[in-house]
Amino acid sequence: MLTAGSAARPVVAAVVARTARLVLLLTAVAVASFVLMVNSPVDPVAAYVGADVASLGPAQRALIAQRWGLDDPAHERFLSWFGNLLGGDFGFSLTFNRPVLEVIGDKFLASLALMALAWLLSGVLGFGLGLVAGVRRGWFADRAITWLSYALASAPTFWVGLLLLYVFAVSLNWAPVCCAVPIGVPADEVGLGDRLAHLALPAITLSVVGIAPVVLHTRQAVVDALASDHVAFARAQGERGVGLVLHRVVRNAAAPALLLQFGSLGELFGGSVLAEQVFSYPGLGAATTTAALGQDVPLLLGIALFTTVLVFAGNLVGDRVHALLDPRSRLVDLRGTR
Amino acid sequence: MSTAPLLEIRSLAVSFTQYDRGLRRRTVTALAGMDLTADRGELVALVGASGAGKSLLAHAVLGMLPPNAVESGTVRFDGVVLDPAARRDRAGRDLALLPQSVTFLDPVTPVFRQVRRAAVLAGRSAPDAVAGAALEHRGLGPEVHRRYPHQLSGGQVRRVLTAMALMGDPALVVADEPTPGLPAEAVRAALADLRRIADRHRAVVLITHDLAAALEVADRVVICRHGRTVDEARPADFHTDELTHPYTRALWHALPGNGFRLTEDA
Amino acid sequence: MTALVPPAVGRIDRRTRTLVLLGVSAAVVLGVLVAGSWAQDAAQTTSLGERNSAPSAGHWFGTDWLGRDVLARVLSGLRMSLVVGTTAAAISAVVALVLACAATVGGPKVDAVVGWLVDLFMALPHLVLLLMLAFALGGGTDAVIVAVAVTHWPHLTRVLRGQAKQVVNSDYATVAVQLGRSRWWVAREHVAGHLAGHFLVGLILLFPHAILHEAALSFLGLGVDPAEPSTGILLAESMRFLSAGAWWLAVLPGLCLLLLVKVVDGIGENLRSLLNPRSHHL
Amino acid sequence: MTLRADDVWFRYSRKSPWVVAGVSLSVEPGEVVGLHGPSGAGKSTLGRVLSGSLHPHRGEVSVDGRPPRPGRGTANPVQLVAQHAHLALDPLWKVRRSLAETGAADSALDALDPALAPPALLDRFPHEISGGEAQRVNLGRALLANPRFLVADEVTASLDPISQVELWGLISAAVDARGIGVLTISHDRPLLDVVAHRVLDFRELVRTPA
Amino acid sequence: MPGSAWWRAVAVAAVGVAVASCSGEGRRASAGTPTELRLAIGGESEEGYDPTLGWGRYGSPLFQSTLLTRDADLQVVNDLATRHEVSPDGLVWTVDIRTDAKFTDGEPVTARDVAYTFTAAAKSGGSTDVTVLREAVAVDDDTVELRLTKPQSTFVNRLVSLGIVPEHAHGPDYARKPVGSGPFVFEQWDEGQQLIVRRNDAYYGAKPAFERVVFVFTGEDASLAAARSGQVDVAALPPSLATGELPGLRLTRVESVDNRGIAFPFEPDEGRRTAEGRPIGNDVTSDRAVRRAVNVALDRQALVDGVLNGYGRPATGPVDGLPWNEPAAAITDKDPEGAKRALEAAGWVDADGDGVRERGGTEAEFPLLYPAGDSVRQGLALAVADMLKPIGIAVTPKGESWDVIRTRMHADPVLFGWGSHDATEMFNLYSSAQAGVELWNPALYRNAVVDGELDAAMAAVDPGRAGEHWKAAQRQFGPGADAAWAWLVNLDHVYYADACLDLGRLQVEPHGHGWPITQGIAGWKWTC
Repeated sequence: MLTAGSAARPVVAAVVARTARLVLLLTAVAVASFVLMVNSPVDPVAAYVGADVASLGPAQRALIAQRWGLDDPAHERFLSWFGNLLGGDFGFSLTFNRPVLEVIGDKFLASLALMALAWLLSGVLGFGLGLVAGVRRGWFADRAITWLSYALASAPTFWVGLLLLYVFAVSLNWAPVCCAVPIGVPADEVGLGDRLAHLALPAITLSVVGIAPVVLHTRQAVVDALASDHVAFARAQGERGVGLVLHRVVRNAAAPALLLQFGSLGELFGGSVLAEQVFSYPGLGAATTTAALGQDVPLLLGIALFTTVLVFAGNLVGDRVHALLDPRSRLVDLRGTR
Repeated sequence: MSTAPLLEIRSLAVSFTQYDRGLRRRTVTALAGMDLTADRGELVALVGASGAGKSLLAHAVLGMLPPNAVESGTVRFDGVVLDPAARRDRAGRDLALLPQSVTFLDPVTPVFRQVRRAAVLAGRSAPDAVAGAALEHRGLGPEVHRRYPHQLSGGQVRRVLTAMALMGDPALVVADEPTPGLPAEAVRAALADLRRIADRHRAVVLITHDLAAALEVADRVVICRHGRTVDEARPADFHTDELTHPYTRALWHALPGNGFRLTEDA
Repeated sequence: MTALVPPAVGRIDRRTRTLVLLGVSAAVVLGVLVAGSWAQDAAQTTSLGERNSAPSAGHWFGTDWLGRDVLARVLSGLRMSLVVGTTAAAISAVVALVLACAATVGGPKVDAVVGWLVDLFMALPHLVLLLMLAFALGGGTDAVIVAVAVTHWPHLTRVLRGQAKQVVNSDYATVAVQLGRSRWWVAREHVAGHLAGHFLVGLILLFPHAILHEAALSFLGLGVDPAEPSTGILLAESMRFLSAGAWWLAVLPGLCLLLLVKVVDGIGENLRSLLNPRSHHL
Repeated sequence: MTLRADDVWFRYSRKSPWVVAGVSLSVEPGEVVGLHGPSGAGKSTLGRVLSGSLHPHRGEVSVDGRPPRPGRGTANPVQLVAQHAHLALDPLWKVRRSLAETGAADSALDALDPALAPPALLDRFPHEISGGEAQRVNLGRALLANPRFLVADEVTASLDPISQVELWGLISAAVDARGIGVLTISHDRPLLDVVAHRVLDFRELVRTPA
Repeated sequence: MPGSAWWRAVAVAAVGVAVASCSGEGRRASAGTPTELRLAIGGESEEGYDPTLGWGRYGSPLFQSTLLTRDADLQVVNDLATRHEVSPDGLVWTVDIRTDAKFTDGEPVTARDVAYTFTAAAKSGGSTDVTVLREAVAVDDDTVELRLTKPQSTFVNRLVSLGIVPEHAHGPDYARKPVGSGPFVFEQWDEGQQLIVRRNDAYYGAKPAFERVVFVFTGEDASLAAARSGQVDVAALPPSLATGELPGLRLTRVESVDNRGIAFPFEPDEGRRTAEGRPIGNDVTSDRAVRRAVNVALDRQALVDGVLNGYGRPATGPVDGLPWNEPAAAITDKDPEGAKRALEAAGWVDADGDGVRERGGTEAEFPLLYPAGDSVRQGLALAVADMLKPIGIAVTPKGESWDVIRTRMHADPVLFGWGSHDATEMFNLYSSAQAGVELWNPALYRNAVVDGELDAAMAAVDPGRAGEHWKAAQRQFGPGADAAWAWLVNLDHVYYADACLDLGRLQVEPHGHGWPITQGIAGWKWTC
């Protein structure tokens, strides 16, 4: 039997253990990514120069390499980069010509709105549909929802985005074709409606893609819950219909659904890379592509670390929320047992 | 007042379809022909080997079989034939299931809310007071109200389940395998509880595989084998060796206390 | 599925249906492979007189801006996607199998290392890791195969490791040891049999993921060689022609990719339901 | 030739409490010893320690002065049969293959006592046979390994009374014919009183943890 | 972006699409002459707007002004400078600047700022190459001396393209808050989306007709969609998308030297390799007869019509349309029969009847490499292969990454694209001094006469003399003589522009579609 007092110490220990794990993880990610980046056969200077290759001579290229510190041996570059990292300095983005942390901060703010909206949409819709499918298991609604989920799971994110773009922006002209703000409007005149209008299609794209796993897992959780002993007992007491779902199923199904939803931040971010590319939405996802295509090693490393923390934090929050909803799981590291 | 027994089950059969590895379909006949009656004030034990589908009988009586199950036979309640839907309607009020395992409580809802919900379903007014009283009556004070099922001891769980099952003052209580894994004293206590329920003018059907324990509390014992009722006897018949059916006799003599032997006709 | 709907509705036996579906799906995949290689030349043939034409009897999927037949390009693109997906999934699955076996047989230390590796790879968003790997390997088809393979083993490893551990800790494995059988014998005779099904299903279910990720990478411009386009490249190209009204360049290849992924996914799910009927979603 | 446990201590990890604490007992050949105790008391753990699949932290278990261990290709002289019969059979293997795991030749299998494994049973999968049949196969497999001792842990707890009698008949026959010693673990005192020569109470064997 | 706004945004997400339907309205509906110009011509400079890092190297730097500029005929005229003069040894460029120019922060533009700008650009590792500069010295307030390490007549292009930055305001965040003396003032930059600039009312030159100009950084497709719906006034688009007229929009074609051509490896294959281990030489293309035959056989107009959708011109050399182009170097093409005769004469015959000629055991076949992601080059390569097949030369087009192309370019023909207002490029492509440097002279072309002319052109102090040498070189390496390259086409840069917008006379644009059109932006105006 657990009481609050006895639980406190393990919680502290768990937090310490988690933090240690995160630090270890980040170190590993940093080292591994750096090794990968440095060994890339692609010449970053050539990528930076791009089409200007006609007008730049070897002397200028040497200057560029020098400015980026590409002359130093790899291990020195890593040590200085890693040292700066410990001091909170993520380095300097080459393509954006500003500190990595600033780039990430700026771009992430834009992505945050997109991801949060999509996350909520897919969570709420997915849970609702999964609930319906699970309760109506085997009936038409279930089959339709399940089929749709499988179809969505098989559809490439960017293609869904392309279709939406074609239908709603190009053909119907209902939504803007690009960007996060209307064209030519100074920042202080951009209204909430404008932002939402520009957010709508990318967010829908992103949520459409994330919805399938939520639906299917919720459905399974509902089916499991409905087959469980406690629902049998509730039925034996005359509980049925909406009451059964509300009182005996929702909470049981919500815990795994939330855990999944919080654990899906990584996928969500991956999706945002593609959605932002399709809709020219200037967020962190688009910056990731730019960094990868432009050989911007410091930015790419920064994004890798940042998203690792993001995913880690998502899982952590998910575990906490799960524990709130499902008292049995408290103090148990779910990730290890799943 | 009809003279028919409160519960009368005739030739109840249940089968359903299952798939094996490789998706080979097989139709599993879980119950092949069960006959059972129980009247108010009576505790009837249904005894058979484990895995013989006895639990399905409980679910069938309450109309809660899974959708892929096919049911045949008749179930009469107070002399009226009830189809599964009608039985479902009466579940919780006239018919109650009394399980004994912690898994029958919702793991993510505090105990009091579950009991209170049972009171609401039973149509009781002032469900808060009723629920509190029902727990109090079984020796469970406010300190357990906010606990989750996994924080209760086995005995507490049993009392909570009983409080919920009896909330609607049912005429019939079906107790499903209440004793496996319990130490002897606990088995005795659980069965004594059931006896008391029967003594309060309710019909109790006790589903168990423990013949010896059942004999101590039951008014009648129904023996089933391979999903079919084969015999019905009174506890006294066992002790005086007046058993007529060979399987019942074999079962009795196979018990360690009664010779631990195989009768030739088993 | 049958078990859950009222049995009064007459229908074909689920096993027969599953087997038929499996056969049809396999035939479709095979067909795409064959048709894809057959269409490779046609996919490259320019016909400057028939540029940007909408779907017609002559060109079912229309033509692109160089007058190339889109159907031929889609087929050869799908073949490319399949080849990349298959190779990546196979590498990934083998890595998963090796790691899972090492974790099971190699003792707690190896097990901890494998577990940590799995965590490490799962902590990074898939696409970021993919981008970094594709970048680090310098792009191109081989790089995509490696990148997709490297990012897809952790999940299957986890499944296989769990399964292998379950077998190793099972009563019958304990009995085998008590009967004088070595750990390797148990692994070979007991564990292998139980893993085979999961491995096969896991391998096939990796395909769709691999195909989708390949397409995503190619779409972003870090993927396979645009000269030998996979479906992702076709879709990326099509993006430039959306406003010009050339919907067939985007809609039809995407639809075909979706169908292919769905078919391969169906093979995996059907196989899984054959091996373990209860885990099936429907 | 005695199965002995001398002051055996066992726990699952450093942090968990002792499950088996200072237990000493012995089983002679041809003897059936009952071990009685409530569920969850650690009887099964003791059974696994005695059969050598768990190693005691302190004290020792011995047969003929040596700890019972399976050798390279030779079976453990102490074999264990546990409660859940189906769990001890690989679900993908036919019964014949499970029995052959002992190293017994096909001819030996066909010559096996039909009461243990009727020929018709040999070519079935575990899920195609009943619990009683599965437990008889388990017993047959243990006997094929020619053990000196048998640990029978709640072997009939999941069986109906008739199957229980049948299985114990087979065990007694083996005890009589081969002179093997049996330690039988159960929570069912009446059963132990019938099948065992002497009955030990687990609670009395365990010392209060130091 | 305040955080709370976002949460409110989330809360009313449902109305998003509805609102969206209103915001997509075109703006031409509103009456009156717009005071704002919106351009979707790409070209966002992700690293900001610092000329010393390369900003403004194509077209106008907007915020900054340059010493010199090129008019519509590409003739060099003064801008910030009032006079410039080159010392007889070509090593010192003396520039006088006007005294009435002010930076937008009110400070005057002085010779010190000019000297500072050139010095900073020479040292910065950016995309502008001023490494030839030894030092820049402000002689007095309005005179600056640029001292070079070697004579370079093309240094004038630095004076044309390098925007002058204020020494006092050129800090680390300059690129994001540029201050200059150009026609426009920086207002707002939504990275990845748009750049908004305002007219500089204190500008010393002719003031633009628009109060504000918005540059939208969308993809080609989105640009077209925006133009269609009237959200932008000018949109750059690839020829493949220029499918016809759109209501209210004029399809504007701008000629360019954005050319595409094939570099033929000049050396025979003798198994040699460069220091980096790259293979050298090709036994087919090292034969001048083959190179000439290819040049003669190609139907360049067909390439323009087919691959470029008609938006382009056949290329006669690397500098079509520029002042130093030599028209006399051109030849008549689309002559497969002539090509066949030339090949026969050189001993290339198809003896085995497989459709491919051979000579001395060498088949007349070669791969043609192009960067795999470039669809225009892919189209050209495929079409070239189709055209050369009838004359018995087998070409296999192969898309590769630049990394692969770099290692193969001395041994396999590569389809390159060049085109610059800076004649240095021609020097780089043909001088043996630049053989194998960067991507320059990838074919390792070597001709002493050409080298002599090119060196003379670079060293010339007088622009007219330089032009004569540039032309002489072209006659030597052109298709009628060495045929070192086979130039295929010059792309037209295609824009949709509002029918009411007068873009004035446009320059022949260099390589790089989009931004160069801004060269004359200060002179654009509405006509209706």
